[in-house]
Order: sequence, then C-alpha cells, then structure tokens
Amino acid sequence: MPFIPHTETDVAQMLSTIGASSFDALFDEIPPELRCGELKHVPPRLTEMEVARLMHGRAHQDRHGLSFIGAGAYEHHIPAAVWEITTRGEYYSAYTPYQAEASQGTLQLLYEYQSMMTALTGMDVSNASMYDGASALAEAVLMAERAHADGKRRVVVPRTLHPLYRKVLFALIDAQNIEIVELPADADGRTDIAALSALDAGSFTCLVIPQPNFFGVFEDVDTLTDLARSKGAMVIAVVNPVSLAVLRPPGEWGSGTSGGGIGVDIVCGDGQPLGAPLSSGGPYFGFLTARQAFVRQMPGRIVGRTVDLDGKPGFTLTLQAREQHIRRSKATSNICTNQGLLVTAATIHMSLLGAEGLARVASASLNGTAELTAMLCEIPGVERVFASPGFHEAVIRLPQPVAPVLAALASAHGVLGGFDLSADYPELGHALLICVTETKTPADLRHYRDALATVLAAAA
Amino acid sequence: MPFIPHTETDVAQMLSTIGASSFDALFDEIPPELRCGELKHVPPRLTEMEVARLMHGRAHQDRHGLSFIGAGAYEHHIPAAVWEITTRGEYYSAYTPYQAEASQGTLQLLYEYQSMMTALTGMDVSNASMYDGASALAEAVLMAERAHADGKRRVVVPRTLHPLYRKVLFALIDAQNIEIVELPADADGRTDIAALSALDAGSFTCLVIPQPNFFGVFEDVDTLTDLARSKGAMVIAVVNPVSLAVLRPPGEWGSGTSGGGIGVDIVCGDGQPLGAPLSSGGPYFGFLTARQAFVRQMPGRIVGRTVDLDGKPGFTLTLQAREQHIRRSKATSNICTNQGLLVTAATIHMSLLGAEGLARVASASLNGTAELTAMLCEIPGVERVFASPGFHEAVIRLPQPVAPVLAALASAHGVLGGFDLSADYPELGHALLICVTETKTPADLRHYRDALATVLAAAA
Amino acid sequence: MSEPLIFERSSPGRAAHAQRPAAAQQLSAIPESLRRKAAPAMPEVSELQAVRHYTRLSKRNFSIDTHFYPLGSCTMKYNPRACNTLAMLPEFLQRHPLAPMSHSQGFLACMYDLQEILKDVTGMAGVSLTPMAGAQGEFAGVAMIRAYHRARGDSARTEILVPDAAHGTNPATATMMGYTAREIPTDAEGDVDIEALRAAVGPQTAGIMLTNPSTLGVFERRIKQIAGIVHDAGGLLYYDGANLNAILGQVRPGDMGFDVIHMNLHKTFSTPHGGGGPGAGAVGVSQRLLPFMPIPIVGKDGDHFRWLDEADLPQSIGRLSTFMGNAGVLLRAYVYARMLGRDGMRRVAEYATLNANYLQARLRAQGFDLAFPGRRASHEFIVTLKRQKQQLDLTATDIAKRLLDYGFHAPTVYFPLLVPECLLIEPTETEDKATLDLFVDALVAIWAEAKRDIAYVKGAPYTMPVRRLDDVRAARQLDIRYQPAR
Amino acid sequence: MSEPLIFERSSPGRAAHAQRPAAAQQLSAIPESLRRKAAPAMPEVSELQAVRHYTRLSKRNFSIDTHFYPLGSCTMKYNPRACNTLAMLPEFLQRHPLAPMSHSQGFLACMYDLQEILKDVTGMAGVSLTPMAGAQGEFAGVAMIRAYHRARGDSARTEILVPDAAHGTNPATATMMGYTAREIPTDAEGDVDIEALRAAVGPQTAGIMLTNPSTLGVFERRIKQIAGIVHDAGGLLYYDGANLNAILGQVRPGDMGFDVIHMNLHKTFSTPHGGGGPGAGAVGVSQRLLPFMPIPIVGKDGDHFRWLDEADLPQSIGRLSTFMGNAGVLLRAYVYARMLGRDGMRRVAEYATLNANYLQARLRAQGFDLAFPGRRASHEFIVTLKRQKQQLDLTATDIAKRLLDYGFHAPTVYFPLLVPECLLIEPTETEDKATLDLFVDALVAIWAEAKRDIAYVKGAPYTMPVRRLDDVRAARQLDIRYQPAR
Ligand SMILES: Cc1ncc(COP(=O)(O)O)c(C=O)c1O
Ligand SMILES: Cc1ncc(COP(=O)(O)O)c(C=O)c1O
Repeated sequence: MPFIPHTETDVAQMLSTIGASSFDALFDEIPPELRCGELKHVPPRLTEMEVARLMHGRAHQDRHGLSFIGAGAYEHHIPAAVWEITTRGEYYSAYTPYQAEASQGTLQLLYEYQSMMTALTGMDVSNASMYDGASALAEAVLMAERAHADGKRRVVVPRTLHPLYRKVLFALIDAQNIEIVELPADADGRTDIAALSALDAGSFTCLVIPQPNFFGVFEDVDTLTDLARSKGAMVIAVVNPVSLAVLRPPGEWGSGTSGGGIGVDIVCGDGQPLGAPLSSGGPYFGFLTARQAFVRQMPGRIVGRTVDLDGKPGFTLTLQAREQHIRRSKATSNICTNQGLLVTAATIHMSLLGAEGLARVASASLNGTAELTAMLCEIPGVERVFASPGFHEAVIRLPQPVAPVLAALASAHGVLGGFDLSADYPELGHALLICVTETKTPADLRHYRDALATVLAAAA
Repeated sequence: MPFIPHTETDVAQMLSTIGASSFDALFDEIPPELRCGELKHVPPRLTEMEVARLMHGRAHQDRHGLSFIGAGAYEHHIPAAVWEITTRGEYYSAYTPYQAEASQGTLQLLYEYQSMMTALTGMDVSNASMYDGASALAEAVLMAERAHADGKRRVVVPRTLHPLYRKVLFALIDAQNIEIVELPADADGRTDIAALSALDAGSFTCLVIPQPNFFGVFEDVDTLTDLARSKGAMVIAVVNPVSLAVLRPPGEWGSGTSGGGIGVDIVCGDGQPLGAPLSSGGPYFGFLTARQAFVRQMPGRIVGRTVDLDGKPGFTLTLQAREQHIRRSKATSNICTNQGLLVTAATIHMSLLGAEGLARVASASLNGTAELTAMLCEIPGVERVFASPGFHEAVIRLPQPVAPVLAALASAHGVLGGFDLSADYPELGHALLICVTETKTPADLRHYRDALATVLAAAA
Repeated sequence: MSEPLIFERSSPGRAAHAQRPAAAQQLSAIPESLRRKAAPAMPEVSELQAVRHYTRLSKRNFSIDTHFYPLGSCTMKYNPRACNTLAMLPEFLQRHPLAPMSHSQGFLACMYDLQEILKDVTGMAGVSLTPMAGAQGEFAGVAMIRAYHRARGDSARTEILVPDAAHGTNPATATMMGYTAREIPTDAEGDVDIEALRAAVGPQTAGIMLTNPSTLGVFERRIKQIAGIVHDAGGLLYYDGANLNAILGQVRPGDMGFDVIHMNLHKTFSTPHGGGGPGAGAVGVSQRLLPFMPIPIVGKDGDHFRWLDEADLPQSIGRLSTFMGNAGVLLRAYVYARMLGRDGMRRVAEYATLNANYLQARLRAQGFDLAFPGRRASHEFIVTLKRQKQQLDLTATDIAKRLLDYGFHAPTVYFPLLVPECLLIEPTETEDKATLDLFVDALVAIWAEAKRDIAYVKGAPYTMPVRRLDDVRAARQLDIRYQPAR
Repeated sequence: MSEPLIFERSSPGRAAHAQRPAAAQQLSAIPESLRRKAAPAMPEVSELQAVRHYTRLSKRNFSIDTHFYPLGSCTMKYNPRACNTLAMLPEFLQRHPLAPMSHSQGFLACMYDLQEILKDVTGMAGVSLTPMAGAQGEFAGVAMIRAYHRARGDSARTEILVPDAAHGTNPATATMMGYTAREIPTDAEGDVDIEALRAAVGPQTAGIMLTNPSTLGVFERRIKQIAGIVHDAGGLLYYDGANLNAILGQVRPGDMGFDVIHMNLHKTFSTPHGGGGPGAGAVGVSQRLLPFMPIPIVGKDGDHFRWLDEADLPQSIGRLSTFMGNAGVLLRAYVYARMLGRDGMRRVAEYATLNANYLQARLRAQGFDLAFPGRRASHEFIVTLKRQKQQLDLTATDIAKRLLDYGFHAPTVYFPLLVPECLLIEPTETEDKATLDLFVDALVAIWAEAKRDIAYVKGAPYTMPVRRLDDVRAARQLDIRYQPAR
C-alpha cells in the first residue's frame, strides 16, 4: 500500500468511530451500479526501484545530441543552487500562499520576483506568473481588450511572431470574438512597417511586437510602438527576458510623441530562459508586466507588502478581487494554479546571475549565433536569409530540403541542427532556424559546421 | 572572484579599519622570502558551466555496465528521499554539533541512529560513526586491547575476512605492537575451527568473526564465539548491517556457557549498504556498537539524551572525556571528523525500509545470488567452490584464468562479472566472487549467464 | 528574525562569479539605439548570499513535507520524492521540446502510457495531457463542448450551467469561452436542486460543469438523473476532476455519463503544488468529443511513438501551450501512477475517504457542526462555525490563524461560498491517524480558548514570522515591487 | 514545538511500501540456527512520516546555508552547490570501487588532477588522497615519519613534539603511532618557545607537528628556524593543514621546510562538514617520504590513468581504508578547486585574512581583549573573556549560547586550551562585511546585556528548540539509545 500509513488496527478503530462496517460502506451513497471494477489497463504497481530502472532506461533512450534548436526554448546554464533550493520541500510541496502568515517564504520570494520582472521589462506591475509565454500573450491580449474601452476587438499580430504563439493565441481567444490580423514580414525579416501604416486608426485594439522576433531579428520597436499609438492602439511586447539585460526595455520603447507616454502597455513572454530546464517543453512560466494603470485588469496572483498587527512588514496576496475565486464569472481570467515553482527557480536564478550575468549570457548567445551563422555560410550553397544581426537565433537557407539534412545530422553526427522553417514559412525556401547560447564552445560550432558540410556533400 | 562577496568599496573600508594599506600588508608577518609566486600547476578557473561540462564528460566515460561486483560495496536501491533530505543545507553544511542547542536536528538524528544500530546488532551502545568498515575494525581491535586488561596484544583474524580489511587492520594497528594471527579457512570456506581450538587459552586478546564472511559463507558463529570466550578472549563481529535484518545478531551469538554472557563484545562493519551509493568507494561509514561495559573505551562521538533548563528533553554530545579534544594523547582514538552525513542518509534509509524492508533486501540478495550461482554453474567447466549457501556473494571457479574473462565480459557484453580472487586466494584456483543484490532482475542474471558462456566458449 | 529583501543584500559590483560566463559583454552587434542604457535594478549578491537568503525564506513556509495541510479541494497529499528525482534525470531535463522523434521515444513512451492509464481511470475514450492546470483543462473541456455544438451547426447554445457550490474557475472558464454562466442552486442535502436544473435547461444549454463529489464534500447521488436531464436537452456534461481523489478506482466519470473531464494531476496524481504551481490539467473525453481534443497528443504506430497534431486532428480545439504543456509535471504524475498501480488507485480513494469520515465523526462528537450532517463525507467535508461566530465571534479566519500556532496548516476557509464560516477539510490518504487526532485536539483547544479569551484567539498567529497581516492595507496602499529609497 | 523520536511515530505493520522489494522474505537458504528470531526494534513508518520527520529535524540545525558560523579552526565557508551536484552525477554514484580501469578513466582523471593541484598548492613532491579526515591524514603523516626512520634503521626516535596550542588530534595521533607526545610551550606572542624547543629536541625526536598559522590565529614567524632545529636533530616536520585556508597561494608548507602535510579538504577545499563529516585528509610529502605514501594513489601512463598500489610502492605505510578513502568528497574538492582556479586560491587566503583582521580590529575597538593584541590575525583570531569573567561572571559559554539567539552560530570556545575563556573566531572569506558588522553588534549587545542582567544571559538561549542543556546529566544518567517504555 504505497503512501498509505494506516495499520490494520488504525483502520478498524477508524471505521468503528465512523460507525461503518467496511471501506465499501464509506461509498454507500454512490449508486452501486456505477461502481467500477478493476482498472484493467492500469498496470500492477512497481516499487520505487523498479520504476527508477524503467525511467532511467527511458531517459537513456532520449540522450540528446549537441543541440542547436532554440525556437522558443533555450539551453542555458542553470546554477546548481537553483534547483537544489527550489526542490526543498518547503517550496516544492507548499500550496498557493493562501495563509499568508504561514507562507512568508513564498510570498516574499514572489514580491522579489515581481520587482525583478518590472525592473527587467521597465514596467510598473508584475503578476506572479502565467502558464507559459504563449498563454501569457493570450492573457495580455484579453487584458488589452478589457482595458481598451472603445476597442474594435481586433488584434494585430506580425508574422514574425513565433508560429506556435500565434496558434495558441488563436485557440485561447477564439471564443471571445476577437479578430486576429496578421502583418507580413519584410525582406529583412522584420515586421512590415508599411502594412501597419496602412491600417486605419481606431481599427484595432492592440499591436503585438516580438523583440527579438522569431527569426532572432530585431524589430524596429520604436517606430512600431509610435505607429500603433498614433492609431489609438495599445502595444503588447513579447520579449525574451534574458535579452532585456542588454536591450532597451519595452517600458522605454517609442518616442512618446504620439501620446500615452513612453513605452508599451503590457509586456509578456516565456520565463524559461530564467532557470527552467528544457524539459520537453515545460513546466516553464509566462511572465506578464504592465503599466500601473492596468493593474486591476491583470490576470493571476499578485503579492503585496503590508504590515502585521504589530506593524511589522509582511507579504500577502492582494487585489484578489480580480480573481476567479472572488469574482467568478467576471474574473480577469480563469487562472488559478500558476507556475509558482518555476518562478521560485527564476528568482534564485536571477539573483545568482544578476543583471551583469544575464547580460553576459545574452552577449555570448548573440555572438555565438553570429559566429555559427558565419561559419555555416562558408559551406557552399548555405546562405544567410536576413542581413540584420540575430539575437540568439538566426535563419540560414540550405541548398537542399531541410528535413533530410536534419535527420542525417542527428543520426550520423549527434547534431540537432535547428528548427525547420519550411512548414511555417514556405516563402523562405529551405530555411533553418539555428540557435547558439552560452553553453556552446567554439569546438561545438566547428563540429556542427563539419557535420553539415559532410551531410550536404554526401547528398549533393 | 568566485565565492568572494566583497566589493571594492568594502575592501577599501575594511583595510582602512584594520589600518593596513593593502592585502599584502595583511601577510607582513610572513617572512617575505617564503611567499610563493603564482601556482603554475593550478589551471585557471572554470565557471560552473564549464566545470559541469567537464564533469559530465568525465562521468560519461565511466558509464557502468551491469555489475556483479560486491566484495565489500553493494549496489542497493536507495530511496530518492534519502539524499534529497540528506543534502538539505541544514544537514549538509552544518559542523559537528558542538553547540547542542543549535544542532538538535543532527543530534536527535544521531540518537535515533544509535538506537537503530544497537537494535540491529543486539548490543547496548553505539557511537555516531567511524570512517569506514575496515577502519572501524581496527578501532574495535584497539578498543578490545584497551578493555582487555591482561591482554597479550594479539588478535586472531580469519583468512575468511575481507583481504582489504586485513590490510587496513595491519596498517592501522601496526605501530601499537599488536600481533595479528591468521586463521585458515576450511574446505567449506569457513574459518577452520580446529585451528582456533589449537590456540592456547589466554594467548590472544580477541577473535574477529566475519559474518557472512568474505566468500558470502556463513560462519559457525556460535562455536567460534564459545571457543574464543573459553580461551579468555573477547569477540569482535564484522557484519553486513543488511544481513542483520535476517541473521541472528552478534548480541545473541554463542551459548553463553563459557561465561561472559551471551553475545560478542564489539560489533563493527561498513554502513555502506544502508543508503550510501557505491561512489567509487566512499564516503561510506563504519559503525561500531558494543556492550555497555565498554562504553568508556569507545572511540568517536556519542550522543546522549538529557534535559534543558526547563526540564525539556534534548540531545547533546556526551562522554566527551574519551575524545581527543579533551583527553588529547590519552584519548580512545584520534578520530575527530567522522562520517556524519552518511549516517544521516543511513538513518533516513533505515526509517524508510524498516526491519521488514531490510529483511526483504537481504532475502532478495540471498536468493538472487543462489540463483545466479546455479545458472552460471550450468556452463560447462564452471563450478561452485563452496557447498554452503552464500549471503549475497558466492565463489565460483572458472575453467580459465579469471582476469581475461572479466575483461572480455566488460568490453564485449557490458558485464562487470565480479571480483577476481586469484591474487588474494591463489589456493582457490581461478576463483571469482560474484554478487547479486535486489537490484538485479532475472533477465540480468540470464544476460550474465549468456555472456559468460559466450566468452568461455570463445576462449576455449 | 525578519529576512531582508534580496535587494537589501545587494551591493554594486558584487556577483556570484562562478555563475556567469567568463567573457565580458560584447554588444557591438546590437544597434546602439536598441541597447539598454542603464542596467536593470537587479540584486547583486554572492552565491552564499543568494543560497542563504532563499534557504532562509524557505523556512518561512508551511508545506506537506513539514506540516499537515488539510486544505480542502486541494488534495495536499505526500509528493513522493522519487517522482521529482526521476523526472529530473539529466536526459529528461535536457530534451528540447522540438527534438526529433528519434531522440524522444523514451519521453513519448511515458506520455503514451500516462494517457492510457488516465483513460482507464476516468473511463473516457481519449486523453490529452496538454492543459497546464485545472483551469486550462476546464478551458479545453468547454472549448470542446463548444466545438462539438458548432460542428453540428448548433449555435444557439449560449449557456453553461454551474452549481452555486462550484469552484470559481468553472464560471470564469465559461465566460472565457464566450458562454454565460448560469447558477444552479444546491438543495439542503448538498445535492443539485433537480427542479431548478430542469427549469434551467433548454436549447440554450451548452452543458453543465459538475464536480462529483462536489466541493461540498458529498457525492451527487442523482448524477445519472442529472446526466439524463442535460443530455436530453442536448447539453453535454463536464466533470471538474479536482475531486477525483475521492473516487479513484471506485467510480468513473465516464460511467456516470460525463462527456468530458479534466483531472488535476497536481492533486490526484500527487505532483507538487510548488507554492502555487505548476499543475497539469489533463482532459479526457468520450467518443463523440475525440476529434476535438487539444493537441499535441501522443500516438503509437507499432513500436514507434509520435506526436499527433493538426494533421491528425483537423477539428482539434488547437494548441493551449507553446509546446506540450507541463511535461515535467506529467513525468512526475506518470511515476506516481506506476508506483500506485492498479490496486493503489483504489486504495487512494478508500483511505482518503476513511480519513475524511473519521475526522468528520470525531469533530461531530466534539460538538462541531457539520454543513451536511446527514451525509457521508467524501474525501473532504465541511464544518460550519456559524454558531461559534454568533456566540463567540469566533470566525473561520480566527480558527485558521490560530491553527498555525498549533503546527497545522488551516483548512480551506470561506469556500464553498454558500456555507457560512466554513472550514473545508481534506486530510488526504497519506496522513496517519495520530496526526488526525492531534488536529482534532487542536480544534477543540482553540474553541476552548475562544470561550475563555476570544481576543487572544483573534490576535493569532503568535508563532509565525509575522502576526496577522493587514490585507486591506495591502490592497489600498499597493506596494507590489521593491523601489529603493531615494 | 518538539519533534518526537521516529520510534514514537512507529506502528507495527506500517511501512513505506514503495521502498522495499515487492517479494516477501524467503529465507529457507539460511540455516534455522542462524536466523534472527525477532525483528530488530526499528521504526515502522510511512514515507511521508519519514520525510516529514527528517525535514522537520533539519530545521532544528544551524548551518552555513542558513547562518553565519564563525567556528574557529573549522573553516565554515560556503560549500558551492555545484560541487554536490556534480559529484552526485549518476555515473559517479554508480561506479563500484573495484570497477575495472576501463570503466574508471573519468573518475581517475579527476583524482589525478586533484593530486597535481594539491602538490602545487602545498609545494610538496607527492600527494595521496586516501586519508578520510584530518586525523587520518595526521595518522598517515606520522606513520610515514615512523616508516622513514625505520627504513633508515633509526629506531631510537620515540617522541613527537607538539606545541601546547595544538589540536587534540595531534597528540592523540602521536599516541596511536606508538610515540610519546611531548608538549612545547608557547611564548607570550603566540609563537613556539624556541628555547624550550631547543631543549626538547634530541636523538629521541621523531618529528614535530605544527600548524602554521597556529591554532592561536597567528603565523609562526620563525618557522625556518624551527625547521632547522628539528631537522638538525634528525627529526621531521609535520604540517597540520587545518589552517591552510589562511595561506593558500601565499606561502607553501613545502617552502617552509615541512616534510609532510595533511590537508583538511573539508575546510580549505570547501567540501561540506555534513554535521560531523565526512572529510578528506589528503597528505602531501617531500621527496624523501615519497616511497612511504599511503595507497592507492593515481598514476598516469601516457593517456591512461591507473591505481598505484603495493606493487608500485612496496614501502608504503599501506592502506587506510577499504577502498580509496572518501572518493565523493574528493570529487567535490576537485570541482571546487577548478572553480577557484589559480587566482582564486590566492584570493581565498587574502579575503579570509581580510575578514579576520577586520573583525579583530572592530572588536578591539569595541573594547574586547585580544589574546595576542600585538599580532596580525591570520584567517582567525582569539578574543579572551578573562576580564568579563572576572568582572561579570560572563563566560565564553554564555556568549556562545546567547549568540544563537542573535542568529549567529558561536565561535569555537575553550580551544586552544591555553587561553582562558577564549573565543576562536574564523569568519572565512565567503562572508560579507555587513554580516561581520552585525556580528560585532551582537557581541557588543550581549556584553551590554551582561552588565545589566547577567542572569538573563546565563539563561540563554531562549529562541532555540531547547534551552541550555544539562551536559552533566547527559554523562551521568547515560541515555544513548531509545528503549521503549515497558
Ligand atoms: C474544484 C476545483 N476545480 C478547479 C480547480 C482549478 O484547478 P487549477 O488550480 O489547477 O487551475 C480547483 C483548484 O483549486 C478546484 O479545487
Ligand atoms: C587544527 C586542527 N587539526 C586537525 C584537525 C582534525 O581534522 P579532522 O576533524 O578532519 O579529523 C582539526 C579539526 O577540527 C583541526 O582544527
């Protein structure tokens, strides 16, 4: 009886206190015809040793190669301390801090997290996390729709935004009658400014700006922000938090000349690069920050600092009237459980790296990607697709279809060569999105170059 | 500057408070000619990411095969909880509990450990650990010499004791003028009773009895104990703690008819099977328990329960007058730092397994070894060396020299086939010590059998 | 002792040097205009400072690993450590979500197996693991209901029925899906008011969201009748699986007539709550909703596992997360499910129910009032302090705060909304009898304290890092980020 | 709240079921006469009970990760978490000590590299990593001194000289090696009394055991002279490396004239103290002691690493542990050494010394008496409370206990033995200035408290799980294991 502490004597005593004759009696309010028999497809139990063996074997099957895949999930070094502390029982096995006095650890940490995220993004307020980057974007759009009184329920999304984010956005806002307008990319891999200019003022609620965008290219965020504002729309930035250590934060985008002050309205993104292992795609966390004015439109938990009966400072969940457990059908979102443990990791991660550490990670990734791009483009037939610099991703074009090349790289050279763009962006041809982070050495880059040269030569 | 928190401002302020002009001034009492220059053979620093990569690579080189090596270190399942809790900072990074009030966690745990070890071994008192099994044996012998007033400074050690324990024993007691007499093994792989009978009464201080012995064979502990007692010698048992869940504990050995009551005087052994990973041989821990009468001869720390100023129970180090920091040159041992963290793991491990769990581990190991022995002996030319049952080790004889067979098993089949006995016990021929624990499945045993059959056939 | 903010331990130029790349920043590739001018105001601390700070903060938390935590509706049971260790094997942590199938068979096998187990446990025809928490599972479920009606060209259905006892996420989800949430009252025994339900259903009914056992801690006995009423009206039945722990291996939502269900794997399958999350809200569906499941799902071709996506499920409600949800949480749930095994599932419900009924019986014997005294408890039950409130001004909050001093986390308070001064108590199957007895003793002691000196109880807690906090001030004088004193 | 013993949570038949083999015992292979009749009295608890109990116990400890811990002579510095994580990689944990060389090259490479680093750091010709703690390193060192004299046929040497300030392990080790330990007094400045030394040496002198900087916290300035005196008498110099942190990369024992040294890797190389251990007491030797080193050692043939044993070192003092000492601790030390690197070594000594001298200066300024006011502190220093004792009856113990209430672990007290009411304070390099300042504030505050109300201070601690414990009773009414009430 794994995880059951009861002895036979306990059970007998307890049933007798209850006045029940057996376990079955405890279920006597359930219509007997509904009771199920044995669960035939659930295998018999394994001991921890047996399941460990099984899982070690499964893990071993997935031994990864040298990976140059990014596309929204990035391999960064995570200090050992991060998860050794994060998995302490007191963080790992606690619930949402409803009883503030018994949860000051989690609450203070969340307050620190909110402070770090507002500093990184240049905004005023942060919540305590959303599920992931894509769902955070959807919540940001819904938030903008709520905030934008005279909204047209129309959101403008560039094609340079991560295709999976676009899919998630659609799935999550579809039921709310919000139209999604897609802006094309220009030849530099940037959002086409002309297409945005062509939209009528007042015809859309908000503009989404990814920075860097899915291609790793820097958008002209100032112009985009100004343009959107001039048309009466709100601006939502989708950013990589590590990049914010070196890039001008969304809170400072735009010239402010079109009114509404400098900076965007809402910032969101995926917190994965801040201490979450790749882990097959999750758990990560979405972050969401905004201007002060929108704090009551925020979804999710928010922690505030207050005082106790003795006037001593302490932390507590606040502005709960926005949330489902109070406001129910009128809540800002249905979100309840969030990604707290990942935020714990991120907060420790950011404390250990500091602004300078994050900036160095960003810098190493930026320069590594540039280097790899240059190296791969030495191979005949391989070319860079966009002239502009990439953040830690860049797009190259191969002389052959991408899929078989990637398969050969993986099987023969242990190289996971990147993300095949041809399905999502057929217009780019045999395009491949490659990614380098600070985890890659010059020898790794050379290994990739040599492997790609070999594979292309063999196929040619 | 890894792990240094000082800012430049801090340094300047601190030097000024000290009244020193520079770091160098802090070392001005060191004769300048002694100051060393750069450490040329220490490589430049690596970041944590870099050293992680290095160590992952090194670890990968050592990927182990399916191991059937025992010989004093056993692969057992260790519950995940054991090391997740043991490495909590509060256990991991604390010192010896000198300030009892701030170390009640460690102290209570040690008290619980002492209670469990006395229960397992059937003795009255336990210390809080020695370095490892072999050094614990040496300390046990020294303890016996101290306790045995009219001692001849002569210890009788059977050849069935682990050869490495015998070497360590020699190295650690050599300087104290204690003679070591070796007792041969009989044809069953047991200590030769006749040889012990032949020793004169009063001619030796103590007899060491391993149970099970190095060959995995059960010694006739009752006869040995009675014989030693009848000759006026003390008895030291060297045991595998897991085996004690199913074997009669040393506290009950002997008939008691030769005086001195039932049971041995001192029990020691290696605690590795209680939650310590194999880890290339350490850290493990030695355990040491004894009869009440010898408590003041014990080396090492002992924790006692007492009360505080309010009469509330609490725990503290006790009987410290035995120890080097008080008694100095007259201490029972020079041991200071012990293996506390491993004892932490062992205590949690024993709590999770309980007596029944340990007994099942022992039973599975016992039966697995018997099964493997039988399977391997189906191979022509392979035979069992001793008729008697083995604990989780057994000796088989190969038709060919052992070393090349082991090498072939490892390289071609990923099987680490056991411990080659031919150097330590040339009299046994091409003998191999094999070991099975609860971690091995029937398929593993078959894999070994098939591999061995293949290797032997190829060489024949 | 209070713990300063990490920002207050910061000094300019300090760092955890081993943690950052050795190479200094080289940012010439970034256009000047895009570069950040001033570094963000992040803490600058040493490794020891960070480790000590966050280790110390952790000590200011209650958790399962340290305290009994009978938080109703939350299933705070033991989170086996092996689940964590095995989900965090280096290969699993390093696996990129977009890694090729050739490098993913181990992970996919686990996901496939988990889908199969959950199908069996819920009695549903298909399972998708992708929703990231219960609320997203609800979203997926209601989205499938919507997709189903739309696929049949039925666009008149604009309402989702929700019992008044329902969790807040239910009506909130209905809203997010563009539906109007319509409340159905509960009868005196804690069941759905059948007449009210009959009156409410109609061609506008898209479906009903039910928890069974409900958040009132009782099993809805007329579930088959309810299913009939809703189905007859053309609506579908949604099962909020937050309380699945109560019936695991005993009765299956599929057999009760539900069309779609979400599970809170972070409750029933014991993945950690992590101080707020992550969770995993897998959804299960009956045959007719199969085409609409959220993607990705894991399929099996012979021995080979692969993702099923838009191409395989063109009618899917789509993708709810960038990749495939909280994969690492799913691995933990999988390990847990394998360790429980077939019989273990059943025992979870048995012992969770035993513990709840035992606590209920003991508290009743001590004079506490039950919200539904005539009913069996499911895995949880409700005590109402209405009487204590009237007589002594002893509120649910007071008891909750004072319990902390006794070393127990508080039960859920003031939920469900329809029971005044309620404590929703869920002990879970992993707690032993001695702990439950001590908990009863504590409640009895607090009640006695209140009779002697209510002010004292209202001053609780006394032994926490802080005393009772001023929530009103927190909302009025909003201080939600650190701003260095200027 | 107190935490019961794990035995008091036990109930017959309870178990952590997932943790034990599924198969019941089958013991027919064991002769009846050898089988255990009654199961040992071990706790029977569930997994949650064990996890909760030991997690709760952990919270009753001070540690580096939670508190400043200025325990003199113990070098309680930050233990980098990466050292633990990397030493616990599955492959390292699974490697059997007797695994073939072909399966050991990674591990052996680490050990070889570590030997090389330690040789450089100490200035010695050879290093053996096998001793399991400082005291065993001392044992190995003195055993080599003995082996050396014996190998030269010199059996007249029966004494080991030990300064009176020495750590207890030094004389205890001499005894274990069959030597008589002879004490050498310390002069008023904290140095060895040279005249006394001269008078003590002779043909009976096997060697001298020295710590430098000594346990008095000062650097022995006439070390070269001492080396000369001892060497001239035919004795060897043993360096107790417990204080190596003070001089890392600044001055090397080999250059000072020492013949043999042990290092406490669990101090200088920051492996954890683990609440008592494990440690690692690697030894380094000069050229002439090379043949006597304890085995095994790691050698390198071309690119291949292998064990060196009796066959390679026939004169070795032998084997001190079953396998090769505390291998996992050595891996941690190796990772740490690589993260420090060449310059980091030097900085350890610089900042450890800076912190100690700063604390010393600040305490002196606050009116505390230093044991050696004329000296630089090394990485540690001594405050004597002789005056406070006389004037206020304030003892070192009182200050130690009261400091706990202020959130600081106490310094080492009553060691070294020759300074009355001493506090041996070692802050280490990993603590920040603000922490040191708070520590000064606490000492000042306690002194002030003692002036106001000495009884109050003597009642300390007040905020720990227990108040001051009765050590006398612990020894007199020995209770060292749980015995269930009968
Ligand atoms: C009854 C009920 N339904 C739904 C939910 C929402 O689940 P989640 O928090 O995982 O989003 C909860 C969670 O507390 C719940 O108790
Ligand atoms: C000066 C000195 N020498 C030797 C030792 C003994 O080292 P260990 O405890 O590792 O055996 C110590 C440990 O405290 C010490 O401080």
